[in-house]
Formats: sequence, structure tokens, C-alpha cells
Amino acid sequence: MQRLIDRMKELLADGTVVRVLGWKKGDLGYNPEPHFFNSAEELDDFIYDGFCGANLSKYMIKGSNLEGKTLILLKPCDTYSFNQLLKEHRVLRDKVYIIGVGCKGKLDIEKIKAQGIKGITSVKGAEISGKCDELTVETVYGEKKVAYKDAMLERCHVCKGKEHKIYDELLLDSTDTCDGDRFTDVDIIEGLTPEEKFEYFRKELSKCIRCNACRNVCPACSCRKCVFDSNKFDSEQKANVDPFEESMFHIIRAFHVAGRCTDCGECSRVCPQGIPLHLFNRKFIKDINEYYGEYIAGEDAETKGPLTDYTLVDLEPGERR
Amino acid sequence: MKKFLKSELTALLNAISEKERVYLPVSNAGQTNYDIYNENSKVDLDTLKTVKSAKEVFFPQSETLYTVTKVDKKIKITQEELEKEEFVLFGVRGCDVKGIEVLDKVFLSEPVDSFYKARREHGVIVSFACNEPEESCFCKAFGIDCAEPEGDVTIYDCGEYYFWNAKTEKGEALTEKLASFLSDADEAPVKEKQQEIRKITGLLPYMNISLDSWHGEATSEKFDSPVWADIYKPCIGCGTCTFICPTCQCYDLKDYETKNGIQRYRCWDSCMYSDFTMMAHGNNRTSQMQRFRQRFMHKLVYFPANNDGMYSCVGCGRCVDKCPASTNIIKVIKAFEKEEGVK
Amino acid sequence: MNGIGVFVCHCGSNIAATVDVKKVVEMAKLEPGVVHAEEYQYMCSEAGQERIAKAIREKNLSGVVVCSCSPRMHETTFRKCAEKAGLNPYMVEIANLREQCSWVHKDINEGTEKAVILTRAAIAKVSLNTSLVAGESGVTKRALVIGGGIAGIQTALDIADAGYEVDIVEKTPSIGGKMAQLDKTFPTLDCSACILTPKMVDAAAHEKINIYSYSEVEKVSGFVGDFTVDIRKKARYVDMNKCTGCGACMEKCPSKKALSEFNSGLNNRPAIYTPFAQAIPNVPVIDPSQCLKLKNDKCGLCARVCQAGAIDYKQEDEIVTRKYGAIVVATGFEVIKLDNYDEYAYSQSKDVITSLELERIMNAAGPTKGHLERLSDGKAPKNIVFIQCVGSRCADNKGKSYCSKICCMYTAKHAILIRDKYPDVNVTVFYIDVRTPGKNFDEFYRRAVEEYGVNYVKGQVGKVTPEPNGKLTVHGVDLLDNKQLKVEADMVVLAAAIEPSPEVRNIATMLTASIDTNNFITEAHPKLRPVESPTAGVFLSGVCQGPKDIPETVSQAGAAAVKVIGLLAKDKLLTNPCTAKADELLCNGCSACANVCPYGAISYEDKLINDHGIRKTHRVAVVNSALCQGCGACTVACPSGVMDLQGFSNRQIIAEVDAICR
Amino acid sequence: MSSTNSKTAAAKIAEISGTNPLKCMKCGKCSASCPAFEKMDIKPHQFVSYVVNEDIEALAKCESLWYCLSCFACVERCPRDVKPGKIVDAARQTVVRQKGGNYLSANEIPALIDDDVPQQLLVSAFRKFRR
Amino acid sequence: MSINQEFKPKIVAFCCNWCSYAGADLAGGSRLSYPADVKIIRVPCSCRVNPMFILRAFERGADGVIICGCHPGDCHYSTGNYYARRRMTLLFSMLDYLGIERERTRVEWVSAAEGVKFSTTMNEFVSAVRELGPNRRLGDLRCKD
Repeated sequence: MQRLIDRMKELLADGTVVRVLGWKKGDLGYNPEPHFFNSAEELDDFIYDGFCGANLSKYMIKGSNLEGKTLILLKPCDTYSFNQLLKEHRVLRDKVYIIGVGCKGKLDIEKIKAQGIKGITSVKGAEISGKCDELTVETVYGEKKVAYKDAMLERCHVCKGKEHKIYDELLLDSTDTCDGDRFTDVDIIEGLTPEEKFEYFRKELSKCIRCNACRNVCPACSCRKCVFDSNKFDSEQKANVDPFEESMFHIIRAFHVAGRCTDCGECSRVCPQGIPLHLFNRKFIKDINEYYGEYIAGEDAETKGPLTDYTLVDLEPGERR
Repeated sequence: MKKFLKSELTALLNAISEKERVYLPVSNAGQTNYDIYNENSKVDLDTLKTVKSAKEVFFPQSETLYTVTKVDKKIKITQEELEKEEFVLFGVRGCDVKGIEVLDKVFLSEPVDSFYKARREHGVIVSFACNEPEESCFCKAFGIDCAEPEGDVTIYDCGEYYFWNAKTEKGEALTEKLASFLSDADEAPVKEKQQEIRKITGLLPYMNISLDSWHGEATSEKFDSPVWADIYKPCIGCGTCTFICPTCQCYDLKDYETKNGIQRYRCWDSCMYSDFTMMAHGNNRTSQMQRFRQRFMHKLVYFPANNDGMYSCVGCGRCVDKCPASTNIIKVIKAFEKEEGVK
Repeated sequence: MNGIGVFVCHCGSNIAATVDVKKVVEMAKLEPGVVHAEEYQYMCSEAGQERIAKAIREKNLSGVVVCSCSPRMHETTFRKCAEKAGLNPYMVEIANLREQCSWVHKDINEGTEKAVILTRAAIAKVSLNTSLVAGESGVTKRALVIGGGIAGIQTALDIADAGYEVDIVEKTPSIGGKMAQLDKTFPTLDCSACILTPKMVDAAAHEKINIYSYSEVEKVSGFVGDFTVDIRKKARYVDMNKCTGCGACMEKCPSKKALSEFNSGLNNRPAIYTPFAQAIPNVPVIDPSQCLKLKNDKCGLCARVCQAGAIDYKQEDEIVTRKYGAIVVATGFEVIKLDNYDEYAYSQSKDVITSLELERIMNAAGPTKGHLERLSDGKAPKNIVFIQCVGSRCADNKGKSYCSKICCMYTAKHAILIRDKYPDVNVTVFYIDVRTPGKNFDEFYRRAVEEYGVNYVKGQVGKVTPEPNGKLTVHGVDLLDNKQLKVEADMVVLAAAIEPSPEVRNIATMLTASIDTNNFITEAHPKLRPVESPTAGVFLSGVCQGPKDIPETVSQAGAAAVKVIGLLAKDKLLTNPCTAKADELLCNGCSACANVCPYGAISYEDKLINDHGIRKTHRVAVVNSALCQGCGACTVACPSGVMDLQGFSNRQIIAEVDAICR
Repeated sequence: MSSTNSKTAAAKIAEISGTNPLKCMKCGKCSASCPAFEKMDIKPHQFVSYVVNEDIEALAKCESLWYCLSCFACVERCPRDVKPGKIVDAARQTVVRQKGGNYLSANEIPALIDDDVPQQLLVSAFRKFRR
Repeated sequence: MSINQEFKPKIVAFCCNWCSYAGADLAGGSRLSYPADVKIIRVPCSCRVNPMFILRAFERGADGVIICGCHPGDCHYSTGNYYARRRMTLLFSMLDYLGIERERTRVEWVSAAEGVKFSTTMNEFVSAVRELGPNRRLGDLRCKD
């Protein structure tokens, strides 16, 4: 990580960039936050470890409006989001210098806590330079050990690969973390009866508190004003007054990001109620792949998205292939 | 002091719920939130913090206030009925009990909110001492003792027994109703447990955070600080912190046209939202920095200024746990500490 | 908002019989915003319109709902009426109580209930309507005619005579079409070529007409008044400017195996050829699939004999892009393939032929030089049987559901011509019905029976079997005698159904003109607008719209020409004001809308936006309303609902949904 | 037979045959195609008229029913998809059903089969007699 | 099977102006009947139909929603129905995924000449929705009777 910090300081010093968009150390060992570092001194608080799951690409919408060039750190999966934002003219390529950083799988503190670990004061073993096998969690109730894999975010188990799709330079090594198929869960749900499906999603969605965290964190939800905040459409919603509104919100959100979602998994990561929101997006990704051919949003910044494209022989609605 | 066997809990809950609604932490699809008890409920008193706080029992996320119907071309208004049945709110932690006290300041002072008032009058609060406080907890900073929470009744979890301590008239009345389950008990195990809890409390990183510089008179000094411009940046403008907060009380009024008239309802709103307090001329606060500042200024400065020094934060730490960008009130306080320390 | 007026039309009893119009009026009055409601016998009548105008003036209405027939029928009528009374025409909405309510349902309660709901939806919509003003667009004073048959030639001549430039695009090497292949025409029996070729010459000589022969339309974009068309001029391998039309090349060409298209494949033609002697342009083309030089670089004889040096083996297809104000489709027809009717032995015997083939046999320039003879052995036939309705009027999926219209008459023509020239030949015609509506048509048919002794038998033929002796047995029935017949014939002529040219589907797609299940192009209105397609600026001439004989085709061609002239005579056209519009305050500039716009009407600008006092420069979408046709694809592509369609706005449609579901 | 009965009988024929007699345009291709035309008292193209006119009684009594070879040439060639052969078939079925019982049982058949009997005859015989 | 004959489903039909709306007019003109439960909303093109509209209809108590447009290749705007086809394919597959019966939503291509198809389509669709019974899964409870 020191290599990374040195390089960032170098780029700040030679004027290539005027600020760094990275992660700032937290105070509990697992809670770093996205941060704009404006000087080399500030970088003393910089961190890049297993808990830096947050996808920084969306912050570049803001970053693109700032004076001068911003250095942004992108993990392999974040580069897809960045490309997609670039395609939609939401970020400006010439306002950014991209260091693609390696990734050994990102951690989910909820998964650690779900193992009954409470009162955490620090976590060791999450360093990017380390081997990333085991975490040592210090708590007020004693020390606990957790296998790194068991604490990894769901998305890292079905990682799209550790290749950066856009960058100016690359730093730090990655480890392959993929050990599952990302459509398994979608398949399982597709196999349920309509009653079971309804029951499953009703239960999950009933937890939704309409906090909009999923939307606001989503790099594809980059609208200046969301339809659900706007009165233009008579579609404004603020609370889950009725179960329908939760379904409506999540269907429409999934639909709006269909063909644009890079499956970065941020929606599920941030949901305070642990709703597996990525399942909606994955469903669409799976359908699009099956119906219209393999398509990975954000693989590049040019290809037309599947919903703004067509072929003469597309599947009819309701037909299955 | 009374006590009952932990194994008797279900029977006790069944007994209450025969006559009255019981709200308590229930696990649903992997998350624990307050819900109405029934025999199939997966009661979860072990999870320290429900995702949403207990405030929604008195101040639901959305509720209809009145309905407007049209009879020919005339308009008729029907007010929604107020709460008139007794209910029990069971298993509330100390911070959430305090949160209700904060809400009382808002809704029970003039003009009184009749919907809230009716619910408060009909609800009995059974609180729960925290055996295992967590790293994000900082109730102590607000003078809350999680080993000895307020409430009509307080329950302490000690070994195979729940100890039961009625503290108010309402609590006594409930105790009487449940007399068959409760036996007299010695305070000693409770005291012992409380010692244990307080020891842990001392070890937790946030519990002793200082609020000295935060008070009703700090308005201009804090408002104009350059710190805000830096610390707000990670904020993504979602409403997670507000909606899980036990004290946030802002709401919006909206209309919904149903087949049988137009319902006017209120629903929680978040000062973090870009369309909060949207008016014809636009928004009061035009940047996320201003919105971010508003939330913490309100919790730690404006509210105490108007409520005899009472903060509208109770240190439950939910926002610390749940913020998507890992920014929170603790980070704000610490940032100011650093800035002011530098000065 | 001053208030909405609701006008419920009885349409005589068309609506009133199934919808309680008084109830509709009563219910409409209860809707919010409605200040006036009335019913009347015929709202579209002058008196009806006057009622609407009066209410608009007197009650100062801000919106009008007319509950009447389909908006496709009278929306324009009522809009004009509103405009005259001082209301913006786009403040009028129609509740379709006739085509979509009273005519569909029988029960008056059901009908009335639905009518009330439809009216409610229209009221909900109109209360959100905004005044719209039509824009203007220019007119390119040039017309394109696709197809160079009699329909296309006549349309082109009529347009050109009015002083406008016309281009004809013909896919074959010569104009002339099917009529050029005909021997004689009914009922006058004049020589087809004698009346057609002067018209072909006129077209070629006309200074306003430009013929793209051996060419096809490749791409069409734009809209009424301003179409841009790519025309592919297929390589002829002969320089049009140098060729003198001497024909030496055709004579010398050693490759003579190709079947002559013009002679319906009954004889051969060389690889370098003009379809027929009177071809226009009289410049041959080289068929690359037959030419030895082009196929394997041998031969080259034609280049050597051509004194003008017109042969150019290196010629390539050329794309010409031109602008047009109007497009006429005159793509004509083909005879259907007879694969599904093998019971008539068309594929088994050379002596079973189609009527079009008979035309060529009868023609002096045809494969038999006009002698009636069997193609199998060249002998003169003694007995000829005609079978009508082969592939027409079929309800199964083998043939066409429609009547091909021309067969009865040309069969009578053939029968008369044969009996006239060869009185010893017996002619039997098996028919289902003989249809002769047309001037002098029935008289013509009767002459075949009465003067020429043609034997007409009512009853469809079951099958034709070729016999070992070279004859054909026709297994028929005489329904009037209730007898089965076995007729021995030397030749059987099938009146095969006609169908639109196969290219029409592709052309219709390019023009966004709709076609029916039989591939005929749909007219804008079956009765009132028979020569226009629903797509503005696209007109129909000839059989592409439906089966027609020559005089009908010529009249339709003229009518289409008049419509084109009417359009080209205008300097400006009013454009549809129901176009898309972006709210630049909230636009993300993400390009989703531009990606789906079929007209390239959306571009992006960096604009200084004032959001309640905060000024920022944003990349925002800008719609060119002259190009936008109002499909609305962009409105759905836009994730933030910023792009909206005027006249069909999100709020308006949602209001309709709400009103219907209430 | 009362008029309601003949109505239901006609409807029954239409239902069993799966055809719509009203689609017939009286072209006669069925009769032209029919190999048993000469023997028939009611000709194939007339079948539909009997159904349309609800004169099922006459149809049931006619000889044509039993002369029809079920070769289905008419069905194959009918341009209107009316399938006169199916109408005859349906009429036969109603008659056979009324008589009750089968003329042949499955077990009796093998013994009766001549080696020279063409397959088609066998099938049509079944169609005709075994209901 | 007991189908509640009393159940009168609410059916919203979005019809494109150029083909299906004209097809519906032709059905009327040809006096071909279909249930009065069907109410048509005219849109310029099937591509104008926002998934929001469909959900809105269900929210407000519709039991079925059908979208009719020109046949693929015949769109008045050349390509509108191709986009509609993809959008609706995905939307329907999401509804299905959430347990909303697929039979409640449908896309049909009906040309201006297909009055018969319009009427048979509507008859079929309405009876399919009738068989399913009222829409209880997707809809706002506040909008129920």
C-alpha cells in the first residue's frame, strides 16, 4: 500500500492531479469512508484494505464538476461502472486519472457480525498486501478468528474477474475470488411457483424502508432527479405506504438500470435491511444474455445498450428461449 | 422486583396478546424489526438493535390522517380514527426509550399531535437492559445507562430468568395483569449483571465521546465551520440514517387518490433528501453539504437550544452501523474535535 | 382553467342504440372541471359543430371532449371546429364511443357503463392538455414513383404534366411492367403494346421525368415533404450514354440459356439482353449470372462487336441519393406460385399453363410467334380448358383469400380470341362465379358464350391428369346438371391468383407504410382515402393496394398523381405538434433518447441551466421538432422521465389509466 | 324430429366434423374430385346445404353416406376449408351411434383381413363402421 | 373449473394509433364483439408505453394490461415496436419473477387490417384474466373496492 501512497503523492506533486478520490481510515478497523484528499498530508489517513468495498466511480459525477483533474482509485469491478458512466456522459474522462488497484475480495462487516461477533474494536488481516486467509477480530468480548472467505461480500464470490476495463495505470496485485455462479440464485427463484416467488419477494420487500440507499449508491442511478422524487410523472413516492409501492419502486428501478447495471452489488451491500436487491438486476442481466446475447454493461464505453437496441428477430414478450 | 423463567416468555406473550397487541422485535427474512406479536412470530430479543427503531410504533412510517370524498360536486372530509386500544411495546432498549422521550418533546408540546398522543397514552413500554452493548453504541454520552433503561417496566436478562421491574403506574397495572407469571425476586443478580454491563460499557470505543462543545448556544460557531465542507462528501444523500433513527421526526404530507376518495397521509421524510421541504421557489437547502449539516446541527445544536439542552440523539449507533458511506455522527463529532483541538 | 365541455353524439342510432347518451351526459357533468355537457344527433354535422362552437364561445371553454366516432374519423373535424371558435385545436379530445363501444357491444347497460368510463378518461386527459401550435416544414418539389408499370408510368406522366420533377425507379431493365407482356386488353381487344408503348415513350421523353431502370430503392428516411432516398442503380455493364441500342451484342452473345423473364420463361434470351424489343430505355443489361466474361473471364464478344464501345465489364452498382417531397408506390403484382395446386398438374405437364403464359403464346412477339400451339409438341390444340379461381378465394392457407378480380375477364378475352382465330378449337371454361362488374364487361362475357360458343361450366375442377397419349383429362363437375365430367383437353389454362410483388414488404417497411395480411399496402381509409397510405407523403398506385384491371389502375394512378401534385404545390407543410420535449432542468444528457430516436431528431447541447437561482452548465437533450414524428420511443428510454411527448404526455396517459381503473 | 332436434343434430354434425358449413362457396371442387360421385344420391357439394338447412334426417338416410370412400380428396382440395368428407363422416357417426354397438370388434378383424387389402381401405372401413 | 362469471375484470389496452387502434376500429366497424371490460388508450406507438403506465394500471386496480402495436417490421415509426418488444419482454419477465401471473400482461401485434384478430385477441385475453380472477398480488390496497 505504501507503493500506492507514494505514487499518489507523486502525481499530486507533479501536478498531474489536484486531488485523490480514495478511502479514508475509519475508527473501528472496518469502516473506511470514500474521501476526496486535497493534499499529500491528508493522505496520511488514506487506507486501501479489504473493507474498501465502496465503489467510488459515482463520486466522479461530482468530481467531474470540480476544478482540475482527480485521481480515482478503481477496483476491477468499479471500472465497469466507470465505463458505463462515461458512456452516459455523466463523468468526463479528461477530468480523471485512473489508478486501477488490485483486489483480493472485499469484506462485509455484516457477515462477520452475523457470526455473533460483537463489540469489535479492531480487525487484522484485511490488509491488501497480506495473504487474506484469516481475519483476527479484537472485541471487548475477546478475540475472534474468521476465515477471509466467510467474510467476503456476496459479489466477490461471483466476481466478474480481476481485469480492469479502463485505467491509466495499474497498481497492486489481485487474487481470484470467484467460487460460484452469479446466476444460481436467479435460477433457484425462477424455478419456484408463482405463489412461492410472490411469497419470497413479498417477505423480502416488506422490509424495505424506502431509504433510497440502493438507488443513491447505484452508479447506474445517476439521474439528476429520479422519477420517484419528481412530481412530473405523478410517480413521486416517499414511503412504503402500501406494499405495492415497494414492488413498484424496485421493479422500475431494476428496469431503469436494465442493460446498464454492471452488477457491482452496491445496492445489496448498502441495504440496511439486507434485501438481496442484486437479484432483480441479475435477473435482467440473465434475461438479456439469454434473449439478446451476452452483454456486460461497462465492458467498454461505446457499445449500444440492449434496451436501446433491437434485432428484427427478437423474442416475443412472454416467449421463452 | 419480580422475575419469570425465560422458558415462560412465550406463554407470557401469549397471555398479553390475548387482550392487547404486543409490539416486539421479530425476525423476518433475516432482519429484526418491531412487529405485532402472534403465535408464529419469530421473537428475537437477542439482537441488540432492531433495524428500525421502536419509534414507528408511536409514529409509523406512514399513516392516513383523513380522507376526502366527493358526493356529487360537494366535498366531505373524514378524519382517521385515533388509537383507542391498549397495547404493549416489549423489549425496548434504553436508547429507544429515550428516543421516545425526544419525540414526546416534539409531538406532545403545543400544538399536540393527536395521533401520536393517543398512541402514547395507550401504549405500555416494557424496556430491556442491554447485556452485550456493541462498538457502535454511545448512549452513555447522552446520559443513558443501558443497564438500567427507563420505561414502564424494565426487564433484565439474568441467566435462566428475566427479572421484571415495574417503574410506573402503567407498569404496575401490567404487572398485576401478569401476576400469575411473575414471582417476587431478589435484586442481587440484577445488580451483579448491571456491574458486568457497565464494565463492558467502559471498554467500548464510543461510549465516552465528549459532547462538551455541542450545545444550544453553539449555533454560529458550528454552522460556519469549514469542517462541514469536507466531511459531508462521502454522503450519498439517502435516508437510511433518518429512517432508522429513533429520534428523527420529520414527515411529509401527501395526497393519494384512491377509488373511494383522496387520502391525506403523512410519511417519514428525510432532511438528507434533495426534495426535502421542496416549495414553489425550490429547496431551502440547495446542496448536500447544507442538508448534511442540517441533520447534525439539528441533533446536537438546534434541538438542545429549543428543548432545555436535550439532544435529539440517543447514541443508539444505528446510523454508525448502517450508513452506506460509513459516515456518521461520531465521525462528525470527532472531526470537530480534531479541528477545534488544532485551534 | 375555465372548464371542459362534453359533447355526446348519437351518431343517429349508431351510438344511441347501445349507449344511453343521456346517462353519459349526466355522468360527465359530475366530473371535475366539466361545466357543460350536451348530446346531439350528429355532432359532426354543421348544426352539431355549431353547438360546440357556441358552447366554446359562450362558456369560454378551455377543453372539449367529443364523444363520437373514432378520432381517426373526425378528430380533425372537431379540432377545426374548435379552432374556428377560438380554442386551440389541441384542446379537443375524442372519446371513441362508436367503433370501440357501441358497435362492439350489444347490451345497453354494458355499453353505457363503458361509454361513461371512456368519456371520463377523455375528460381526465383533456384537463391536462396544453395548447399546441403546429410547426412548418418545407416541401421538396420532386416525386418518386416506385415501379415502372402502367400504374407508375401514368402517375409519373400526370405529375410531370403538372410541372413537377418525377423519378421512376424500376427494378427490371425496362419500364412497361405486366401490361407490356399482355397481348390484347379486355373488353375492347385492342393491342396492349399499341396503347402502352406510346406512354412509355412519352415518359422517357418527358423533360420532367427521369427513369432509373434496373434500379431499386435501398433506403428511405425523412418524412412528408422531405424524404431522402437511396437508389441502387444495379450495374448494367453497358454504358447508357454510349449504347445506341443497335442490338448487335444480343445477336452475337453465345450464352443463350437464360429463360426469358418477359416471355414468362417460355423461351430463352441471351446473357446480354433487353427484355423486349420496345424496351425503354433501349439499352441492354448483362446478366452476370449468365455472362461468360463476368463468370469466368472468357468470351468478351459483346465488347468486340459493340461499335459504340458501350460495354463496360467493370461497372459497379451505384447508389444515388435524392430528396423527394412525395413517394408513390406502384410495385404491381406477380402471379402466385402453383406449388400448392399440384392437382392441376402444372408441374407435370407443359400443356398446363397460366393465363399469363397464354398471353405470351398468343402474342406475335412471343415464343411461338403468336401461333396457338402446345408447348409439349408444338401441335395445334383442339380442346382447351380454362380453370378459374386457381388460388383465389381460398379459405385454407394454400391460396389467397381474395378474388383476384381480373381473371374472369381475361379468361373471357382468351376464349374469344381463340374461338375467333381458331374456330375449330373447343373452349371450355370451368367457373365458380363469373364476375363482370365493369363497363361493357358482362356484354363481353355474354359475347363469349353467345357469339363465340364458349362452353361455360359451373363447377370447380377437381384435378387434371396427364394421359399417356399426351392428352389431359380434366375431372370436373357441372353443378347445374349435377353431373361429374371428364373432359379430354389438349391444353389447360389456369387463371392463377395474383399477389403483390414480393419486394413490397421490404419497401413498405422502408416507408413505414402498413401492409395487410396479403401484403397489399393498406390505404389511409378504405373508402375516403383509397390512394393514400396512412403514412403522410406516401401514395398508392395500382395493384400494390389491391387487385385491379388496367382502367382502374390508370384511374388510381391519376388520382395518386393528383394527391402528389396537391402536396407538391404547397410551399410549407404544417408539422405534427405532438413532438417530444425534454425538460432541460432535469435532463442528464445520458443519450438514451438519442439512441432510440429513429429520426435523428435529438441532439445535445451544453446549456446554462437556471435551477431556482442556481446556474450550472449541463449537457441536455434538444429535440428538433421538425424532425420529430412523435413516436415516443425516447420518452420511455429516458430513465428520469424528463423526455415527454406533447399531446400524449406521461401525465395525460396516467390520467387516462387512473380514470379507467377508477 | 322436432325443429329443435334437427337444430341440435345439425350443430352436432358441425361440431363432430369440426367444419363450418357456412364457409362453402359452392364451387363444386369436392364433387369434381369425388371418386364415388356417380353412386351418390346426395352429391358432396350438397352435403353442406343439408347441414345448413338442418335437414339431417335426409342426410342420415341417404346412400352417399355409405358410398363415400373416405378418401378425403374433397377434404384435401376444398379451397374453403369446409371439408365435405368430414361432414359425411360426422353424419355417419351419428347414425352409427344411434344404432348402438360396433359392427366389428378389434379381435374379429385379423381373421377378416385379406393380404391384398390396401391399407387405405382398411382405415376407411374402420372410419366408416367402427364407432 | 369454476370461473366466476360475475367477475368483471378491468382490462387496460394500450393501442398504437396506426395499427392496433385502427384494428380496434375495424373490429367495431365489422361489429365483432369483445367484452366491454376492455378499455382502450390510444398511444402514438407501442414504444410510447412506459412500464410505469402498466404498473400504474395494476396499482389502480386493473386485472390485466395488454399492449397492441403494429407487427414487427410494420411500425409507422419504423422501429418503435422493436424497442417495445424488448422492453415488454423484460418487464413481463420481471413481473413473473416477482410472482405476478404472466397471463395478466400481454403484447399482441395487430395491424389496421386485423379487426378479427383484435376481437379474438381481446376475447382470449379477457377470458384468460377471468380465469385468473382478480389481481390481488400487484396493486395498491388503497385502490381496492
